Amino acid sequence: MSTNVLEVQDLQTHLHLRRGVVKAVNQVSFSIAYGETLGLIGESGSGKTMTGLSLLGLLPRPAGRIVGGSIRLNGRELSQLNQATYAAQIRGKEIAMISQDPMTSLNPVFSIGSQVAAPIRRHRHDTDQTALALATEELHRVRVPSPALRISHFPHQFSGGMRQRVIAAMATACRPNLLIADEPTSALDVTIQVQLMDLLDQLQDESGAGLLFITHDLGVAASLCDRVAVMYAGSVVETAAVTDLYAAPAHPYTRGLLASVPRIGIKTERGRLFSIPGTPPDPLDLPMGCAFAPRCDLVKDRCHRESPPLIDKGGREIACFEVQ
Amino acid sequence: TRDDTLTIAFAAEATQVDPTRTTAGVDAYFMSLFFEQLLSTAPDLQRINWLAEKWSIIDTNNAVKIKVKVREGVLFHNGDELTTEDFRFAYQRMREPTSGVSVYVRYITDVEIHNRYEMTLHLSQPDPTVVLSNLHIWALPKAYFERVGEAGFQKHPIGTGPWKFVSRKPREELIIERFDEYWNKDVQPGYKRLVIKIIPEDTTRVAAYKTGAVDWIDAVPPAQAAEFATLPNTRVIDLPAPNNMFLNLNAIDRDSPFRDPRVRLAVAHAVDYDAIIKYVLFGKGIRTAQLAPGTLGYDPDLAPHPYDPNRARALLAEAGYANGVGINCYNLTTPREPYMKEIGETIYAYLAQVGINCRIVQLEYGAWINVGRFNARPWMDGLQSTMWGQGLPGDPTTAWGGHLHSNGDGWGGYSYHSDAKLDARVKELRTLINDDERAVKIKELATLKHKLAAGGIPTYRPIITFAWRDTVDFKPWPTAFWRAMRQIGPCPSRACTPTTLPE
Amino acid sequence: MLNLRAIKCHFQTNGQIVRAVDGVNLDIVKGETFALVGESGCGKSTLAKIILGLAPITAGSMSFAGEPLIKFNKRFRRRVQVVFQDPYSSLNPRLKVSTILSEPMWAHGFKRDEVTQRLELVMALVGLQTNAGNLYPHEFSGGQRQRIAIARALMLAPELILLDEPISALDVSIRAQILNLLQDLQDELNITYLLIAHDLALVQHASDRVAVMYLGRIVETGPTEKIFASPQHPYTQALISAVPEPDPTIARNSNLIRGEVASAIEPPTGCHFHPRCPHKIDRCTKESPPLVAREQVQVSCWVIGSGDLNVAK
Amino acid sequence: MGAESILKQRSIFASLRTWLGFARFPYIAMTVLGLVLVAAFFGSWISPHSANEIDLAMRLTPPAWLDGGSSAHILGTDNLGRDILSRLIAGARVSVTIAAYAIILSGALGTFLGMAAGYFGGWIDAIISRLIDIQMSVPSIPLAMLFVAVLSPGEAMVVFIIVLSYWTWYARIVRGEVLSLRERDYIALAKVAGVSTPVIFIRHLWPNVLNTLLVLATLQFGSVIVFEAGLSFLGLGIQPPDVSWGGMLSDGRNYIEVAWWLITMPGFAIMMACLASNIVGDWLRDTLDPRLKQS
Amino acid sequence: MARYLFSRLWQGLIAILGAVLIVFIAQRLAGDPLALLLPMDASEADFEALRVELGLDQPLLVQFFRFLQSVLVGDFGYSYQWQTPALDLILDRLPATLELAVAGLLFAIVLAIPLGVFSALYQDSWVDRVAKVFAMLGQAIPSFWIGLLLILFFAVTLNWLPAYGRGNLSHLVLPAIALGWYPVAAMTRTLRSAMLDILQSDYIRMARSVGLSERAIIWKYALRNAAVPLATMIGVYFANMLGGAFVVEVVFAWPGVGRTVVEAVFNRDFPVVQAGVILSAVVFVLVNLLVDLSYGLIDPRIRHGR
Ligand SMILES: Nc1ncnc2c1ncn2[C@@H]1O[C@H](COP(=O)(O)OP(=O)(O)OP(=O)(O)O)[C@@H](O)[C@H]1O
Ligand SMILES: Nc1ncnc2c1ncn2[C@@H]1O[C@H](COP(=O)(O)OP(=O)(O)OP(=O)(O)O)[C@@H](O)[C@H]1O
Ligand SMILES: [Mg+2]
Ligand SMILES: [Mg+2]
Repeated sequence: MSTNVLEVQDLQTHLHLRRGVVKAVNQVSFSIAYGETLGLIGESGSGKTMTGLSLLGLLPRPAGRIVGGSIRLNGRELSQLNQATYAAQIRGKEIAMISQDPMTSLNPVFSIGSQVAAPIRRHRHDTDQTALALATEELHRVRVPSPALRISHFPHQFSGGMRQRVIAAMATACRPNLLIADEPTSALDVTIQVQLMDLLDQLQDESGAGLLFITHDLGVAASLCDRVAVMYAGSVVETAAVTDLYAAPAHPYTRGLLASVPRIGIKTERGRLFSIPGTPPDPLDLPMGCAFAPRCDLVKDRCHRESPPLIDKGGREIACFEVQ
Repeated sequence: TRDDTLTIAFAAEATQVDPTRTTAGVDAYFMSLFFEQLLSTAPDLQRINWLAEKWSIIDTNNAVKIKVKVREGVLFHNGDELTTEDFRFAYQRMREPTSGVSVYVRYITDVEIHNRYEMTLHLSQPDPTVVLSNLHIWALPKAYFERVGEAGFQKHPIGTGPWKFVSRKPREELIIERFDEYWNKDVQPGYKRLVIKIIPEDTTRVAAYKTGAVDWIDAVPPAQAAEFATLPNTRVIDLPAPNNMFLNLNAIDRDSPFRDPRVRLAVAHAVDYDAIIKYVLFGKGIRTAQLAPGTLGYDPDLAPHPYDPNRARALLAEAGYANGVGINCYNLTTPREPYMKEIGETIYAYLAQVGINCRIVQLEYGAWINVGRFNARPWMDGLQSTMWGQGLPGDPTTAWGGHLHSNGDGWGGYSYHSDAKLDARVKELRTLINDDERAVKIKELATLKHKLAAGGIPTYRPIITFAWRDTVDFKPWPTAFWRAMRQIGPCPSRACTPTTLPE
Repeated sequence: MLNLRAIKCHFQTNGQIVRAVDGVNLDIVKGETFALVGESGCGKSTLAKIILGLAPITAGSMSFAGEPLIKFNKRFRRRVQVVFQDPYSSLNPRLKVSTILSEPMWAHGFKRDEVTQRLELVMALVGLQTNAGNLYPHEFSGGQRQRIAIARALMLAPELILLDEPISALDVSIRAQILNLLQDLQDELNITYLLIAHDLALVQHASDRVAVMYLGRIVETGPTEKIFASPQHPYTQALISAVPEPDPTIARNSNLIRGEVASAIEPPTGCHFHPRCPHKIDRCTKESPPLVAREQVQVSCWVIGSGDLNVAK
Repeated sequence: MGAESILKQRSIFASLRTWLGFARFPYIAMTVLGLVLVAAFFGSWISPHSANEIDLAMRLTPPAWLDGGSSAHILGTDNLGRDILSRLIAGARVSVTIAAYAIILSGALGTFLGMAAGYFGGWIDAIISRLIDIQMSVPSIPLAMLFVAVLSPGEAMVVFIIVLSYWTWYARIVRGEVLSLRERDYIALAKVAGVSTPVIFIRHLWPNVLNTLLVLATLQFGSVIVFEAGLSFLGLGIQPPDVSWGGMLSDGRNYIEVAWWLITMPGFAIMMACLASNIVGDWLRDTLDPRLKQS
Repeated sequence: MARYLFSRLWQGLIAILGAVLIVFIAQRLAGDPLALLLPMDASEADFEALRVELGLDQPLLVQFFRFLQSVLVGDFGYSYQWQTPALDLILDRLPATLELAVAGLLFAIVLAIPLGVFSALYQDSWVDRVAKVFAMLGQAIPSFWIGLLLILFFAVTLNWLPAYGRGNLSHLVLPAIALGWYPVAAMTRTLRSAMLDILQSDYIRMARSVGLSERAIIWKYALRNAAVPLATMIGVYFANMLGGAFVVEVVFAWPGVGRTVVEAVFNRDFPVVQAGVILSAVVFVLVNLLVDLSYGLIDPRIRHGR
């Protein structure tokens, strides 16, 4: 049985900059079930982070705002919520986030203990003492060695991997139903990356929460996610179960992406990698129709005029006129 | 209680309380509160006996002797009785090289003590200035001084004056108390305590009076003098300063243009002092040629050099400066007299209009004294505008000895002039005792000096305005530029008026 | 072609010594792509800087094409060039692209028309339009900038090009383009590459031989195929197995090693890797193991040397 | 709602932004700066009166638009009847002259030391950095006091004091700039390509430093004007008969109750000159910095 | 931390030493000190005697060390003008200056913190515009002019507040505003840009993402991070105010250190000027040392010697 913890419908997020409007998230729809890990993959600037921040109501201010669509968490509409309610009832309690850079995501001037205890105090209204005790437990849970000692330490006394654990402890301290991990492993070395992925698996097993895992690393997505949504220029172009997607990518972009990545074990005979021609579009000046059309080898006239909707097709969703 | 204490404000402040160490006129502000001399000048500008009960000049064989009987029963603030020993002690201090006032006792060779109250001053030559300067020997407490030493005396000076020193914060305030055992009950202050605030800024001082923070101020800015006269419950008095706005010209340096009398006269004719008095000083000034009324040998017929820029230019051209001349102009200012800085600048601006171009050096008076004392006189080339006395009240001899005689043989010794003939005339005056003869000679010399514009050019005497509330009874004494504070007390009737002043 | 012997490079910062490179031997053969892999901070870039004469050597010697490399003279400068990771800071924002590209040749006193000729040739080689020369760097995308950076490196027709993570700053979909370009250039011009990367898949794809670095030292080196097929050093094994494969059917390898990379300021005694090594023996904590040839690969490990370690996975 | 409304909202304040120098080109600020320069260079031609011409009968005449004002003295006269407008113009000359000397000298000294420290590092850097530290821990006004007390005030002294207290601006910033430029990849690449050190200096370092210098100099212009005015206000700077805005303020103090224009006019001149130079400096900084231009 | 403090202390000492050296050099530029000490008609022998007594016949280096020695024990000689120890004269004025500096600083802080924070929070809002205008004007309007304008409006025209002198609290208002005027602008700008950086930082996003209230985030988290640049500013301006709020003290006839030194300059009263200059250097260094200490309290990275 799997009910959806999160349902996103036609989410549209715009950034109003001096130079123009960036349609960072463009009609994005997906859902996540309890205990499920949805991978959100796509290259830099494709709108992954903005999607995650839209869910948290933490778009950059004053530029960013949600201009359309709905975000439902356990059936509750979030897109119209005001900041105070968001802070008091959603963030940290229902949804939490592990961010990309462990080196900069902890406040350098507060002790680890007080930072981990902060959400506990906020959402469980505990006293400082009990919150600190609980924080120690949380650190223990994410396998920070000798947590009782470490709570009085400061971020700069921790290594990158350890900080990422602390952040995980902070994010999951109030057992949120949805965890967003925005490239949590990108800044880590591969040997540490494995450790963190193990930890994420463990945390999810314990809590049964949904996990939105944002990454641009196809390998990481493959080894951690249940389903994957591929983003390109602000839109989801394909969503599928992870095995299906890797076995038979349907959208031309997904196909190109998978083919262009070298893999260990498969030696491409000193040969060339497949490469997608052209460059990603300027986010300020997205082309009409399908954003991928200028680089696509299956492109037809229609692609330049209409943007293809995300259509369910045999258990996966694809946004392409040709493949459908 | 409030009636016991009066808070007043001075614009300027003494830097030195030891009368044998003074170098600047403002020092008299404080000295006159605590210390006294043998003679004094009364409000009517008459010389009166003070600490001396009587005195007389005894002339034997060219040498001059002055016999003095000191008043009996005069007490210092610590209760010691004043004796002739104290005068002798003061005399010796005044003779020391570090003294600033040795000029007054230059020709006194000895103070001979006969007993506690009688002494004789021995002079090496006749010197009328000794008398003219009120037998300028101060009553200093010898015993006290020897006990506390130089520094101790600076910290807590005592004298025989009507006020006792209580405390002092330089640049802030001086607190003094009435000396109840003061010998001269006639002029004993009415207040028990006087707090003297030092407020050099005109606006601040005026504000302090208006807000009631102080009840007496000196140097009301001329611009506001008229307004003060109309303030309710306020009395004002205009008192002519004993000083002149004085232009001192360096006529001794080899390359100084002022060696030429025509250039000096050009300076005298270039500036419109009447306009300055009228517009800048709001009439609070008296144009002077040389000496002021009340001075021995004052000549009402000697007219000031008229404002005549064309004449000034012509004189300059004659002297070979048709294209103008550049000089340093030292603007020596004190907060004692009003608007000195800008009047200096005004004068320099007038000079520029006839071709005498000033590079202005702004100096506080004290700074000038401190500037390079390597020679007998502070270094000054060019021209200097400053407040300078010409022997008022009394006699100009000491003053002329200071700035006309080439050796600076007189008060201050800041002479920038050298002319053997004039020197001889000054010398002659120094030994001439008879007042009538002196008056004639002074008149002659003043005329000569005026014609040559020698030894500096007097311009105008500022009129200082004092203001106080009508709850105060105040009678100004000429000592210390009228700030002696001898007769000051509460005025319960609010109808006390100051004694009328002499012209 | 390029030989490094016992190269050490220690930095002094705040009174502490950073052992960025701590005794490295390397031999690069003409025409090959030699890859240097290792985790962040292990000294890869420092090694590149040493080869370029941009960082001082604390100890050791280098030779290039048989001649000892003591002074970095103009002749050497022409033969070795570099492409850095960041295409933004590699190009002076105030200069036109043509100036940027010509500068190396001007420095070597080439004539004006020689430079113009070469410029056209090289721009064509890397796939830049001719009018690109009149533009400024900020008018280009990251991928194009990296093409410019490569073009610049090619201007002097070098024999060896150091590639310090040449594609890791680029968009995923662009990386293949640049990688292919580099390979094409090598085939065409017979250039030798020293490729620095931490992306193992890339290394496996693009290099002929590889050296694995750990905390300033090389722990294993040999032909790429050999090493990826049967890594011998425990660290190499862990590194390769930790790379997640873009294939959901392959289960993630659970972690082989624990802990994190130690600091280069106070590296562990003996074998630098011993605190994280699952096979460590006493000796590892005391003496640092030399690189020992085993078949085609060279490994620096006491345990393998004593035969105690079961090499096969 | 959305982008359009925001864009409209912006345009309402566009003029304010221009004023404050946040928009494209700071017209008003440039004009003010231009006026100051014109006054400085052509003052003797445009000045209605001579700056030191006194007319005691006309003293304290209010500005022309007030009761009692005179059209001969548009901004009124001071306590000696001198024309305030003419004095402002004369003051501009003094301010600009001093600023020019001070900027050139402190810029040259600071840049030289900063570049040396940044590029060579080592003991040279250590000594220069220490010098900067010392200079920065002696506040500049007391220092000025000391030198004025010892020597005598005047234009040269003001320049000397400004140079003494401002060279650290340049030295510190140029040093930092050179330090960071030195680490740029394109410098390393130039070295790798065999480009000689002088060429690296001229082609890669100097243009960046030059921009910084230009911005600093513009900003310093305003700062120097205020600093000089402060010194002159205290009587430690420009001495009469030379006219300075600070000196005018100081003279006007005594008449604050009867003639407000004596202190407002020179103060306004100081403010406008400084404001303009700050705005132009900010604008230059934004314009010259390609990074800022992009974002 | 100890190491850090030690190095700061060392730097401070060097700086003070530098200041003393500058003063020493300036003193020598003033000409023969004997000429200033001796009366006008002193003889050559008097000169010689005093020269030996004061050690002026010694090599310059020895003289410098003697000077340093006397500075260390606070002996700057007697004021020429007041015949009292120069340092006492300055120290007597310190309370007044301290009072004014504290008031000015409080004014600056109380205004700058909300202005800086709110203008960073609500970029381009009216608060931000006001803050920007304020920051611009603060830089362009010199403190002596703002002082005179304040007097003109609040004392002369409206007659609300006393303009001059020291007295009760109302006397403090105008000078404190004039003194705090520039620091408000500078601190607002520093705080604004620091807050902008901080509010965009990952750790603030992290704090938000766990649901901390906006109030706590701004006033507890972000402000603490902004405290380091703010403390630097506060330190610099406080030190400057203490070392001599010359202009403001002169404008408001405030009986403080600054005005005393200015007067001493006009009177060529070198000992007092020297004492004033060295005192302000020492205060500057001390206050900055305190600020450095406070960094340790604010930022653990510094505390742990990073
Ligand atoms: N603070 C911001 N200001 C302006 N534009 C922004 C900002 N943040 C993101 N954008 C733009 O929004 C678009 C989406 O950005 P987003 O950060 O969501 O991409 P991403 O997929 O997370 O990329 P990456 O893999 O680099 O993290 C991009 O075009 C980016 O340029
Ligand atoms: N100039 C320097 N001064 C001091 N330490 C340095 C310097 N340059 C590099 N290091 C240190 O030397 C070590 C190796 O750095 P290096 O840049 O060579 O690593 P890397 O392998 O290239 O890492 P990355 O993969 O992150 O680029 C690091 O610990 C680094 O901090
Ligand atoms: Mg992102
Ligand atoms: Mg590197």
